[in-house]
Amino acid sequence: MCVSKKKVIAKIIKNEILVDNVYKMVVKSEELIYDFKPGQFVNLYSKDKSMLLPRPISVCEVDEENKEITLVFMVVGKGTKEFSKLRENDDVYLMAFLGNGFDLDCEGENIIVGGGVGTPPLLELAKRLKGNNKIFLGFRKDVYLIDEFKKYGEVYIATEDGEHGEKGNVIDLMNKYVKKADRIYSCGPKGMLKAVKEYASNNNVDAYLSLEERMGCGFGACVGCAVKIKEDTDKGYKNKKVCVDGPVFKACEVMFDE
Amino acid sequence: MCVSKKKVIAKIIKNEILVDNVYKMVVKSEELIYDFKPGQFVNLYSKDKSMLLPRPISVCEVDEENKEITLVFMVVGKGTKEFSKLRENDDVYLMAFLGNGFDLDCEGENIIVGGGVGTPPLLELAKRLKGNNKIFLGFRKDVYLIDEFKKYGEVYIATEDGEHGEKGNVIDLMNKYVKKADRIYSCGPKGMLKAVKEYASNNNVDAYLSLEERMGCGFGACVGCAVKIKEDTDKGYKNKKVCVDGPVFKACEVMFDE
Amino acid sequence: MSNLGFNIAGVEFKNPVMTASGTFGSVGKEFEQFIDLSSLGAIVVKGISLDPWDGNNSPRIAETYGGMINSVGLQNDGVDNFIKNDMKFLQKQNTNIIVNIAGKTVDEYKEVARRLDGTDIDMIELNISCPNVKEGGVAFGTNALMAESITKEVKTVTNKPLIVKLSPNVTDITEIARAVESGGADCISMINTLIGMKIDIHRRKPVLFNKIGGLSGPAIKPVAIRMVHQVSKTVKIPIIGMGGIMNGEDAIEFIMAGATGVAVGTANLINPTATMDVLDGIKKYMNDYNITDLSSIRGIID
Amino acid sequence: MSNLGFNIAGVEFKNPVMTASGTFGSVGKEFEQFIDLSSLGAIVVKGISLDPWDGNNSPRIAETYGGMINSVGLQNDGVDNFIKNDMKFLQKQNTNIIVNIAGKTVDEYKEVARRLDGTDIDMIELNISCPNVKEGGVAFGTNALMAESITKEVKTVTNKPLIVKLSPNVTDITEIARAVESGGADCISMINTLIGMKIDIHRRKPVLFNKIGGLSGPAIKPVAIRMVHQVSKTVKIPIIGMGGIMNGEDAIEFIMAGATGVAVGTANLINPTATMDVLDGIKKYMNDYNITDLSSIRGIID
Ligand SMILES: Cc1cc2nc3c(=O)[nH]c(=O)nc-3n(C[C@H](O)[C@H](O)[C@H](O)COP(=O)(O)OP(=O)(O)OC[C@H]3O[C@@H](n4cnc5c(N)ncnc54)[C@H](O)[C@@H]3O)c2cc1C
Ligand SMILES: Cc1cc2nc3c(=O)[nH]c(=O)nc-3n(C[C@H](O)[C@H](O)[C@H](O)COP(=O)(O)OP(=O)(O)OC[C@H]3O[C@@H](n4cnc5c(N)ncnc54)[C@H](O)[C@@H]3O)c2cc1C
Ligand SMILES: Cc1cc2nc3c(=O)[nH]c(=O)nc-3n(C[C@H](O)[C@H](O)[C@H](O)COP(=O)(O)O)c2cc1C
Ligand SMILES: Cc1cc2nc3c(=O)[nH]c(=O)nc-3n(C[C@H](O)[C@H](O)[C@H](O)COP(=O)(O)O)c2cc1C
Ligand code: FES
Ligand code: FES
Repeated sequence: MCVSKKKVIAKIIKNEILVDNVYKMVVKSEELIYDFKPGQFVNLYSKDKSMLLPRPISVCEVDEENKEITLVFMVVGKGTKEFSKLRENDDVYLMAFLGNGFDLDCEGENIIVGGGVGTPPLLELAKRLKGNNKIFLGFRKDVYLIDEFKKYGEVYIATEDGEHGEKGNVIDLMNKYVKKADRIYSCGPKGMLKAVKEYASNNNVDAYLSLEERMGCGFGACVGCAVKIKEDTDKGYKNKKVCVDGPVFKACEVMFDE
Repeated sequence: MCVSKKKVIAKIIKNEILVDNVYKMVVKSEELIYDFKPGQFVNLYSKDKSMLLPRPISVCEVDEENKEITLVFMVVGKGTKEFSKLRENDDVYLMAFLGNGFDLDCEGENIIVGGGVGTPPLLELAKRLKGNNKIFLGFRKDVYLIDEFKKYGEVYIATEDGEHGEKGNVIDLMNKYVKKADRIYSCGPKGMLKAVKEYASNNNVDAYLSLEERMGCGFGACVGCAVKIKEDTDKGYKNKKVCVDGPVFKACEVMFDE
Repeated sequence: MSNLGFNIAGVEFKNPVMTASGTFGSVGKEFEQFIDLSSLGAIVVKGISLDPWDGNNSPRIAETYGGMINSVGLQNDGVDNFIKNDMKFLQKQNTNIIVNIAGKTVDEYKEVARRLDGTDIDMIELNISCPNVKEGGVAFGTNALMAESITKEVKTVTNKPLIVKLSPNVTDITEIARAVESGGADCISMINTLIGMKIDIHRRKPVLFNKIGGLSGPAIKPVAIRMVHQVSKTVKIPIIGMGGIMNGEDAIEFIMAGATGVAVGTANLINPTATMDVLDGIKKYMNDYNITDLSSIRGIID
Repeated sequence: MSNLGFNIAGVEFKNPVMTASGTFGSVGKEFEQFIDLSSLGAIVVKGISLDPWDGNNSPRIAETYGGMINSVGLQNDGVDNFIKNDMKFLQKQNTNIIVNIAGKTVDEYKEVARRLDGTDIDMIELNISCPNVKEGGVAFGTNALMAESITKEVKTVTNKPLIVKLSPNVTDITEIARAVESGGADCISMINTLIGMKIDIHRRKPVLFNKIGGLSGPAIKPVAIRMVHQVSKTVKIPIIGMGGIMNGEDAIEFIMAGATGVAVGTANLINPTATMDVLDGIKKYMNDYNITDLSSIRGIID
């Protein structure tokens, strides 16, 4: 048996509010195998037994030495609400590390594009990428993790009202500030990802998108998390699993349903 | 609206193990109306949302001044297991006070007969009864609450192996030690209650039994907790609700199904 | 001000929140101490038969994961006692009174309906779906022809608007719904309980004396929503939706699926203010989304 | 030593714990890292059709109270790819291999069965109960005549013992069970999912792209237990019971209701070692009660 994923009881080291409804939680588990790639996610499980399914949450940072994982999540429903109430020393069931993650083999000009709660998983990516990072972060209103991102590249911020950074969206900023790009890495709402895909194809840049889908298991067992990925079949695509074949896919192969 | 029962969030003051699997829990609520009769019970609600129904637990003692309720319960399943893990300052949803309780109007020779976890509700009864109490308590093996009972009457104990008190059952002891009896009050396993009923009828004593049945609500809404009680109908009985018409019934009216 | 009201077959409802028969005491007396009964859209009385019924032996209740099974078996004192003892209480409540009726034969159903016709109640709910008594009409509820004919028959003896309560234990609920509609039903209520069983593996016996019982509670909500949605696309008469409603959001789900009214069942047993919590939750949702009339979201799901 | 084994139609099972089709990856590869596959009574492969099927669009999964709804829709690469790519892996696992098959027509079912006949699998499970594809056989599973005839037809093209998987979305499951028995089924597996729906009241849309899906998980266990019990009293062929099994006690409940084997479904998705936990729980129960052979408690409920 090759054990790479594991369901464990992890301990909460810290759980703090970043901005309204957004929490930064640090969990620790000695049991996990810390063979991790940025873009991978974990499953968090609710203690309320009426909620059976895992909540997939991307890994924001990993401290392999201390065996700590940082997660940043937004409260949108019952599960995330429960997680927001976890306190230091509480336990949480967690499965890690899930999904494929981003490839780190590009040492040129890296363009990192995040939107909302799609930004946290890009932090560990920015940290580990070799080349030169330009980081574009879009938020509706409140911004977070900006100082952390600034450690790993030039950061450009877009918000809807321009209270933080510039008014507009990340694509506006990319059009303005990107001179050269070797690879784009992106995570965020579907609308943004579509725009990034278009930007990449217009500018002929290699791009990778991290997708979301509703999940039943998070590790490939239920085929619940299908996305259409271009492939040489009769129909020109194949249904792939976000949880194991993704969440990161080549932008040019992602077929967004219209 | 006449409010006599209430569902409240109570605070755990203390939760300690008495003997293997038996816990004594003290809960406090300022909100409750402490108009209480011995023999009444409370509903405890689980936090695990997969368990919807209340767990009925009899009141062992009430401290009306401090607004504290003592409950003694045995761990037999998932709900009581959860309650056994509650700690000081934890919250618990509770509805009180439910059921009819024992009448306290007899000032003669009171015979109190308890078996196993049927003994706790008799403690507050013994405390409040006016007359003279003889208290017979039967246990399988481990005994508890004995010192408390001793404050309110002469206590006779029966256990299966005789390690505590005398070997045998409470009926044996009653046959041996009861000289005069004006009323019997009993709570415990069905087999014991049947024997008490028989004893009472043989000796022509007024007796009251506290019954148990599976409940859906605990306050009369579901008609889930029916017991056959003798009444002047075509069939000679009527289905009554343990939760509001009981749990205390006249022994001579209880029809145990054979 | 947002409008929560509607009209079914000439009966005005001030809001959609009713009680599910059998989960609110016999006529609601047990709830007076917890809520203001006049705030309800309707009180739905526990199943009433011609003669008094004993119900089943205990245990009648088993808890299941996210739900419960009951085999109460329509214990009630019969229609005459109901009229004599309970009508006065109900008339004072300033809300609609709906009486759920059961019988062993078509004639018994008819006789109960006939005796209720002269009273001050607002509607009759025909329970042809109780899984707990062989004679409780479950055969009527699982056969379209019988469902149609009993509906027709009962309509002949009463002028009260008639709700027919459907069983979910059928292959095609739309078939039964069409049948009761063509039989003259003014409204459909659904769903009654799914048939379930629980075994006590330590005692090696079913938990319920009656072995099987009716499964209710949040566990069954997805089945109820699916069926309400199907039926609302099939018939023209209004639907009172129920099955696992615990809060206002659940109620909104039923309304979006096509229900006109909603009924709160099992939740009453656990939380005696459940009906009011559901009503508040509906109002909050309407407020959050600026909905002034529930009809603007009713049946909004294709 | 306690005996957990049994024999169905000539196939020896070392223990009763199998996987429920569709909840264990396609063939179980995803679980190799969590459990020792050879400890299973059988691996039941995800539904296989003649040609590759795409399945439904996402979202395919909705969580419900104590359960989940799925509308995966039998996404699979077709029988030939299965034989080419997966048989080798399965043959190495040292446990029984059961292949769940689906089709749009009787001929498609037959062709899948025929192609599997030459392989090294142990049994075929006929899925006539998938609620998620119009063509997934659900019509066969809700009509006794069709259920009997498809069973008969498939039996003509294969020598593998045939399990027929029943749908719970029927008025009378014993009628369908009798039909497939008389059609020649060697075993019945039950239950498939109940049809359910969930609405996202904020987006005002069904959560699932496909609107409706199959409800599974502990919420449905009481319905499954009731049906297994009913069917076990009706037919002579053995039953593989499933529906909400989360632990050993749940499995014992199915066995007491009359199941010979049990299958773990939804629990696998939440807890990848669920099958082994169920097996351990069964052993613990046997140990606690000094049961040396499961047959002594099988179907013990009247
Ligand atoms: C690969 C991946 C990575 C993610 N990373 C993050 C992250 O780092 N931070 C963060 O805040 N959120 C992240 N999400 C979204 C997060 O999973 C959901 O917000 C969360 O599951 C909602 O749970 P809930 O109980 O609060 O909401 P509810 O709406 O009550 O949940 C009901 C069900 O729907 C599912 N669900 C609801 N929204 C989503 C969604 N957007 N995606 C997938 N399933 C959903 C839940 O898991 C649950 O099964 C990620 C999603 C995926 C697929
Ligand atoms: C009026 C009354 C007073 C009681 N007082 C006490 C007391 O003071 N101390 C004490 O230890 N026990 C008491 N009991 C029994 C107690 O209610 C059960 O032991 C408890 O509900 C078991 O819950 P569980 O979740 O641990 O068990 P599970 O078996 O997991 O419970 C499953 C379901 O069965 C019900 N149930 C199980 N056993 C019983 C039972 N014996 N009576 C009623 N319902 C049951 C549960 O409430 C629940 O709905 C009383 C019961 C009644 C009816
Ligand atoms: C304890 C109990 C008793 C019931 N009695 C009746 C009844 O007398 N007549 C009836 O039509 N339905 C009866 N039902 C069914 C409910 O009215 C309702 O249809 C069902 O419980 C589903 O709703 P819920 O999940 O909100 O409880 C009863 C349900 C329960 C739980
Ligand atoms: C995600 C998922 C996929 C399923 N796919 C299939 C399938 O391909 N074929 C089949 O016969 N049943 C399928 N089922 C039904 C299960 O095999 C099982 O009958 C049902 O889920 C009840 O068991 P459970 O409650 O333990 O999950 C599927 C169930 C789920 C949850
Ligand atoms: S979530 Fe189950 S396969 Fe992806
Ligand atoms: S428990 Fe509901 S009426 Fe007694």
